[in-house]
Amino acid sequence: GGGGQREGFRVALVTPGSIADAAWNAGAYAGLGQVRDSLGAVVSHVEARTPAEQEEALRTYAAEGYAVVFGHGFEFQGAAERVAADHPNTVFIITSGERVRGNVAPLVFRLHEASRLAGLAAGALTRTGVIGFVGGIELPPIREAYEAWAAGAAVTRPGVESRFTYLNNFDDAAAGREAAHALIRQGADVLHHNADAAALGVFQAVRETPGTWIFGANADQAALAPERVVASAVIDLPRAILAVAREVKEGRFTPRVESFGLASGVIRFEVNPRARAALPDSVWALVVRVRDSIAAAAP
Amino acid sequence: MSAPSTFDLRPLTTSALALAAGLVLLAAGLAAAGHDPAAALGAMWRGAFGSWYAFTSATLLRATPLIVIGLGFALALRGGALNIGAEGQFYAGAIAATWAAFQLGALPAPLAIPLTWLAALAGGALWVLVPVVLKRRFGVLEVISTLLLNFVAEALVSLMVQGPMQEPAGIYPQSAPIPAAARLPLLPGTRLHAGFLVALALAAAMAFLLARTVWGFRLRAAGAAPRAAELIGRVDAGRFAGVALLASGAIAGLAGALEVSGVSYALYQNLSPGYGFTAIAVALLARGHPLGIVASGILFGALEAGAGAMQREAGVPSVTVYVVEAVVILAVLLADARGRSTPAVAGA
Amino acid sequence: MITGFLAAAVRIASPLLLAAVGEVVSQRGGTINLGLEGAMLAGALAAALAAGGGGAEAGLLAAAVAGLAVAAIFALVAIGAGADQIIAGTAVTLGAVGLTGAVFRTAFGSAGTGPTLPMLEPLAVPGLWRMPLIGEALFRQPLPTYLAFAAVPAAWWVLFRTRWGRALRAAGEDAASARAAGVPVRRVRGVAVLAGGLLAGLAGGSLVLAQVGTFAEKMTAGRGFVAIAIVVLGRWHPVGALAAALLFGALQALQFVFQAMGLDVPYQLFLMLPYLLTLLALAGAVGRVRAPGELGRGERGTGSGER
Amino acid sequence: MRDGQGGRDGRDGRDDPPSPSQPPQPPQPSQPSLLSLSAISKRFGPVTALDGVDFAVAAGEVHALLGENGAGKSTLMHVAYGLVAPDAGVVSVDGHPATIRSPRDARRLGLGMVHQHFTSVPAFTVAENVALAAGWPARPRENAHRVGELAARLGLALDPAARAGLLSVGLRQRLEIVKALAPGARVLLLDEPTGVLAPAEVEDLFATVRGFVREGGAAVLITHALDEALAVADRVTVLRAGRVTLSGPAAEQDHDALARAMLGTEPARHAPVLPSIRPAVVVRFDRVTIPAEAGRGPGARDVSLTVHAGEIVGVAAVEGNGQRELLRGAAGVLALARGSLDRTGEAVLIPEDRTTEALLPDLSLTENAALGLADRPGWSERGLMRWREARQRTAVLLREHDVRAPGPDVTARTLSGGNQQKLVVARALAAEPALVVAEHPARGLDIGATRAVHAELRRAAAAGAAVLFHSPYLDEVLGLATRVVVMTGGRLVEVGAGAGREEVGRVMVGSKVAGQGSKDAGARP
Ligand SMILES: Nc1ncnc2c1ncn2[C@@H]1O[C@H](COP(=O)(O)OP(=O)(O)OP(=O)(O)O)[C@@H](O)[C@H]1O
Ligand SMILES: Nc1ncnc2c1ncn2[C@@H]1O[C@H](COP(=O)(O)OP(=O)(O)OP(=O)(O)O)[C@@H](O)[C@H]1O
Ligand SMILES: [Mg+2]
Ligand SMILES: [Mg+2]
Repeated sequence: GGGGQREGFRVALVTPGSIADAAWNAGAYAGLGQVRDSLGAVVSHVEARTPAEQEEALRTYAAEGYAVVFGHGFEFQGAAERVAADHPNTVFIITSGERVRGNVAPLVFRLHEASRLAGLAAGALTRTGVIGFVGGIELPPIREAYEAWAAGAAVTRPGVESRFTYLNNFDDAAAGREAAHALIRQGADVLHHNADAAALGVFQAVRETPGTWIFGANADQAALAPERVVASAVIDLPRAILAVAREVKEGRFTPRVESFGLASGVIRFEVNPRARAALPDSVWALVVRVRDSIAAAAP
Repeated sequence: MSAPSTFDLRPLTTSALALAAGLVLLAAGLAAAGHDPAAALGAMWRGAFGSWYAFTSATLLRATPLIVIGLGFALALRGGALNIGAEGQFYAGAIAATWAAFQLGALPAPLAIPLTWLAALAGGALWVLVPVVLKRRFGVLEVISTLLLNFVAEALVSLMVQGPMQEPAGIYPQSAPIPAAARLPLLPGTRLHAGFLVALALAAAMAFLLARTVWGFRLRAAGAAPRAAELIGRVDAGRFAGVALLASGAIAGLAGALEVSGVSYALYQNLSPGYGFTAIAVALLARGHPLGIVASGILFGALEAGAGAMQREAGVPSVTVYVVEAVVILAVLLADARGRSTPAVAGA
Repeated sequence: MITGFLAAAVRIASPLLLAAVGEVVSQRGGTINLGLEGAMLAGALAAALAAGGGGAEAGLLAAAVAGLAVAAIFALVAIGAGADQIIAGTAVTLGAVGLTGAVFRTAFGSAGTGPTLPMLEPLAVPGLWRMPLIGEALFRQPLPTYLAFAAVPAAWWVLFRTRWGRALRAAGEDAASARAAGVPVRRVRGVAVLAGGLLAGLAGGSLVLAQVGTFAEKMTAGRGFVAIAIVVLGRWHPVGALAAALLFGALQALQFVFQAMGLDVPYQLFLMLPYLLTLLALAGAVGRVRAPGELGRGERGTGSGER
Repeated sequence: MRDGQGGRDGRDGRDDPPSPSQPPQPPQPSQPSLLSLSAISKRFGPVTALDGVDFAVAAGEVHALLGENGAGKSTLMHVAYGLVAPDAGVVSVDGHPATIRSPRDARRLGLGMVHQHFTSVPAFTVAENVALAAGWPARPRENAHRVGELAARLGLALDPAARAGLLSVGLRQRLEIVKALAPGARVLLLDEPTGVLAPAEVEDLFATVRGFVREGGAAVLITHALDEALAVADRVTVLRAGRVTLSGPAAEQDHDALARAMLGTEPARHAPVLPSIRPAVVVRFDRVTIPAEAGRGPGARDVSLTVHAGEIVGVAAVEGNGQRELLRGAAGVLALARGSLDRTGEAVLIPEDRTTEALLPDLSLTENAALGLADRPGWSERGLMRWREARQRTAVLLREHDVRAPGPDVTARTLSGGNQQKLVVARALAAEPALVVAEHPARGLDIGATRAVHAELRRAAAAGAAVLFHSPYLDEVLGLATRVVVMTGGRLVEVGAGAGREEVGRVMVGSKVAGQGSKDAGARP
């Protein structure tokens, strides 16, 4: 392997898509910026859409002596394992990854913990007894988020019907809007999503349909519909990325499954103060109670 | 070789000029956007040709599917059919190859690998069979039908990796890793897999087929002037177009197999970044000449590899390279048009 | 329920219709423009860039201009130089994907356009919009939808009731004969392609300004290609394109309804549905209809370039 | 001079400059000219199409413009009609210099043109085509009405609602004339309008033209038929290699003088053909019926015919009477609906439209030759092409058949029409077929090229092949055939051995009226 350590602490990020997606990739890129600013690291980013490009990107960074390489998505796991064997001096962090293999370690985001809270609130909020979810591509974290959301709603509204729609991409915002409208016509009056840029259309559908509510995802999205966003299930990607990078820099890092949930503060449930009044205090009290118990149960 | 396949050097110079035009435009755009053009272009060069590793593992690796699909597109084109659906056929082939790899994983590699290829060829051909039938039976333009099937293929591959072919744990939208016996050998010290040799062999075979065989000559005749080929050459031009379309679908399918068994080792939803479309440009740049396609495939592979390096080293978004590719294609088209003599006026 | 479904079908159909009507005009002149997707994408980005500062109407205008500009590049190569239309169109779309991506990131960074874009609000036609069933779908829509519907009779009128349209159709059917009749073939074709680009730009702009209020890379998601299929399915006629666009819009809306109903069927099957049924419709509908005689032939099919 | 076009220059010395014994005469019309072109020059790359040509036509006059293929006749008319911009020279209308940049300008100045090839849009109706050519507003109903009236006034029956592409050839030509006259033309430019017409239709056309000039119009008639020119024209002008070699009143010219001016030498008379009668039957049609493509005439109906080795059977017919189906049936490229067809040995077809049906325009001459010969020994072996040998054989073929080309590697597109046709014939005969089927083998060729092609066909027959051919020119049929048959309304009629022009013409046209019902769908009753 290459990996001759060069001057300075170097951190690289490989995203599976454009960093202008205002969500998953954008968050990671923001994290990289913080790594540069807070740790004084030399940083680099590249976008690698296909397995061919992904493995190449990881390998190139490792060969150039980067100390940490983030593969931003489960799809980097296999490639990282192949590369890591040749580059023991580089730490490979796979967000949403699967398992530890030598110097490959996953970062797991339990966004679904926040989505469960969103579900609890949604169950209390729905008048029709139908809730809807719009997903981009059916990836594991997205499906988990949906399932937690549905399960949460079933607690506060037994027998709630939860529906979902997948778009098969993360770009087509107009399709997101139509998917949301179709759900609304099916009776859904509370929506949640995990569709990155395509979800902007979901917000539009909610804005233009009176009597509907929405829960944001990934970032605090209250600004997208200030009167209708009840809360957002937030991943603070920069915080997680910075934390891991700092560990490596300070020599404290040991390969492990690093999992972030509500307890870590990386996953948060951000309530929109302007919409808080939509729900009775009793429901909020329940949400807070569940949040605390999830956080307390965390490893 | 003889008359029909004389290799004219003029296209090479126009292609080189077109490439230069694309790069100059890129440099100007980068300067306008506040980047350092010299640094960016330098990074591009290093990413594509800067080392043996970069050349093989970045440039040639990317070139492989472009060459293979480009060869198929050119075959169809010269037989008189326009296959815009290689993207879909690529996925059909990838699905078929993955499936076959699991069925055949117990066989030794020299058996398993060709059988996965066969499966992929069949998968790609099957995917284009619908356009062939629609064209022959109902006169539906294959440009439209192959295009529409791309959307269907996208959904199909998603269905496969979430459904019947999902990895056993049922968590990730991907297949399990294919058995070692179905994986292609790598060039030692690089990531370049034997699929590149397949691409070269295919190009040589196609050059031979088109230039030297009676069948290839008839195919070209049928594509160049279907009526004349029918009346004088006594060939069924529609049938040749259909066969050429089927073959091009099969070849795009093969590219899917090479990608799965040489690069990703599993079926993924995003296996292709649009190889099917870029390969059209690759084939055009070589004017459908098989050996030229190898060269232009490597050029496009280099551009995309270089784009990655440009983003890594200079922070320039890699999508920018599409602009360069577009400029190269358009410049070649313009240069070609200038060199072409105009046909005679009506009534002369 | 039905009302909402119809409204959804019309919403989905209208950008497709805008682009398809333009492409009908272009193809009637003998030019097939696969750069349509690129023109839409450019229109979408231009709309987002201009609407931020100048309001939604300025955005719409910018979208039209951007579509026009992309079509102009295509026309220069495919008509001006007589190059292969399919390849020129593919290249133009490729370039537009790259350029919009690069410009978008330069202009908005990684944050995206955010929710700040002004939008074109639905305009209700007084009285009519309250009609049962179809009122909402047809008479309470944002401006681009009305533009799309107005484009149908307008294109029909231009094609079949003006000298220019007749010249264009002649150029598209038989360039040599058109030239003998004094038709400046390249010029009318060029104008037709530019008109098509303008409408495609509007279509892209409408996605941003009338549908989602934001730009995302590749947000056109193949609509330009679908619009071309709609032209063929609509038999190269504006009214046919209207019917085909509505059919496709309805199939797409149905797809979402099926998913939202929570049926126990893999959702990917629903995603395929509109495309498969369009293929089926093509097989059934196209059969005996002839494409314009010069379609896609470019200079190979025309006489000399004497002027 | 067409220099650099290998071999062309030396052809029989015909490209010599006009001899001093025939000085170009400036046109001296008796009345002021409606249209006059003076000192017009035009080059296309290396080809000088027009070299200082003067030409004029006055009201009340028919002016015939003659010349061999490529002499520049069409180009001259295109200059007048605004389709070609001259390099030098002046176009005047009514004695005033005019700027004609497009057919629209020409129309405005009162010019109408019937082009050498049909220029109707097949997908348009008759009315739409006329309106397009005349620049009328796009009002379908009104235009249909106007066209109906106009056709009636000209005595040319045409259904305004019929699609141009479905009209018979005769009706399509009628449409061309209506189009030329519709904008109220005073000068009519007719570029080889008679090529596709039957004798009776030619008569009709000339009657229309005469009527037009009697009412003060002027007409220019381009034709290859010298007798036709002498019969109908008041004045004749002959072009050779872009220059005027003769111009004067028609009454003072005769056939031979015109031919000399056109070719520079006395045309050789055809050597009389002695058919080598051999009894071997090559094709036998027995009550064969072959349907036509939709809208393209009656097809061949219930046809019986036997063709022997050594025979040249000429099929006389007006376009669209089933001869195409008969010939293509014999060549084995159209399927029979009924009856039986026996053929011993191979057949080759020389199709009518050489650019789309016989040649690969963008491929080399070697490849074009190989198209018909690929599976023959010497051209290929066990599925592999032998290009080197094929190239040599093609070179020999070009030499032996006097195809003038720089070599076997140039593309077919770069050859002139006559040489393209010679290549097509050479390739067909190189296959040594038992049957040669030729559709209008001299289409668009000048006298020299026509003669060469005829000689080839005669040689093939003498060598034992059977030849079955069709030409719309009755004289060509009568001159080349050893036996003449007529196709009319899809049926085959044998005519007697000594049948002359009149008789054959009568059979062709007489029965055409009988069989009109289905074919002339576009005509008004
Ligand atoms: N657009 C053109 N480009 C190049 N050469 C041309 C063009 N038009 C005519 N020519 C050439 O000019 C010469 C004169 O052609 P023209 O068509 O005027 O001849 P013509 O007398 O009408 O012949 P024909 O009897 O075959 O119709 C020919 O050599 C022809 O090839
Ligand atoms: N579009 C063209 N491009 C290049 N050369 C051309 C073109 N058109 C005509 N020529 C050249 O002009 C010359 C005359 O062509 P044309 O077809 O008019 O021949 P022609 O004089 O009618 O001869 P022929 O009697 O054999 O038909 C040929 O040598 C041909 O190569
Ligand atoms: Mg000629
Ligand atoms: Mg002529």
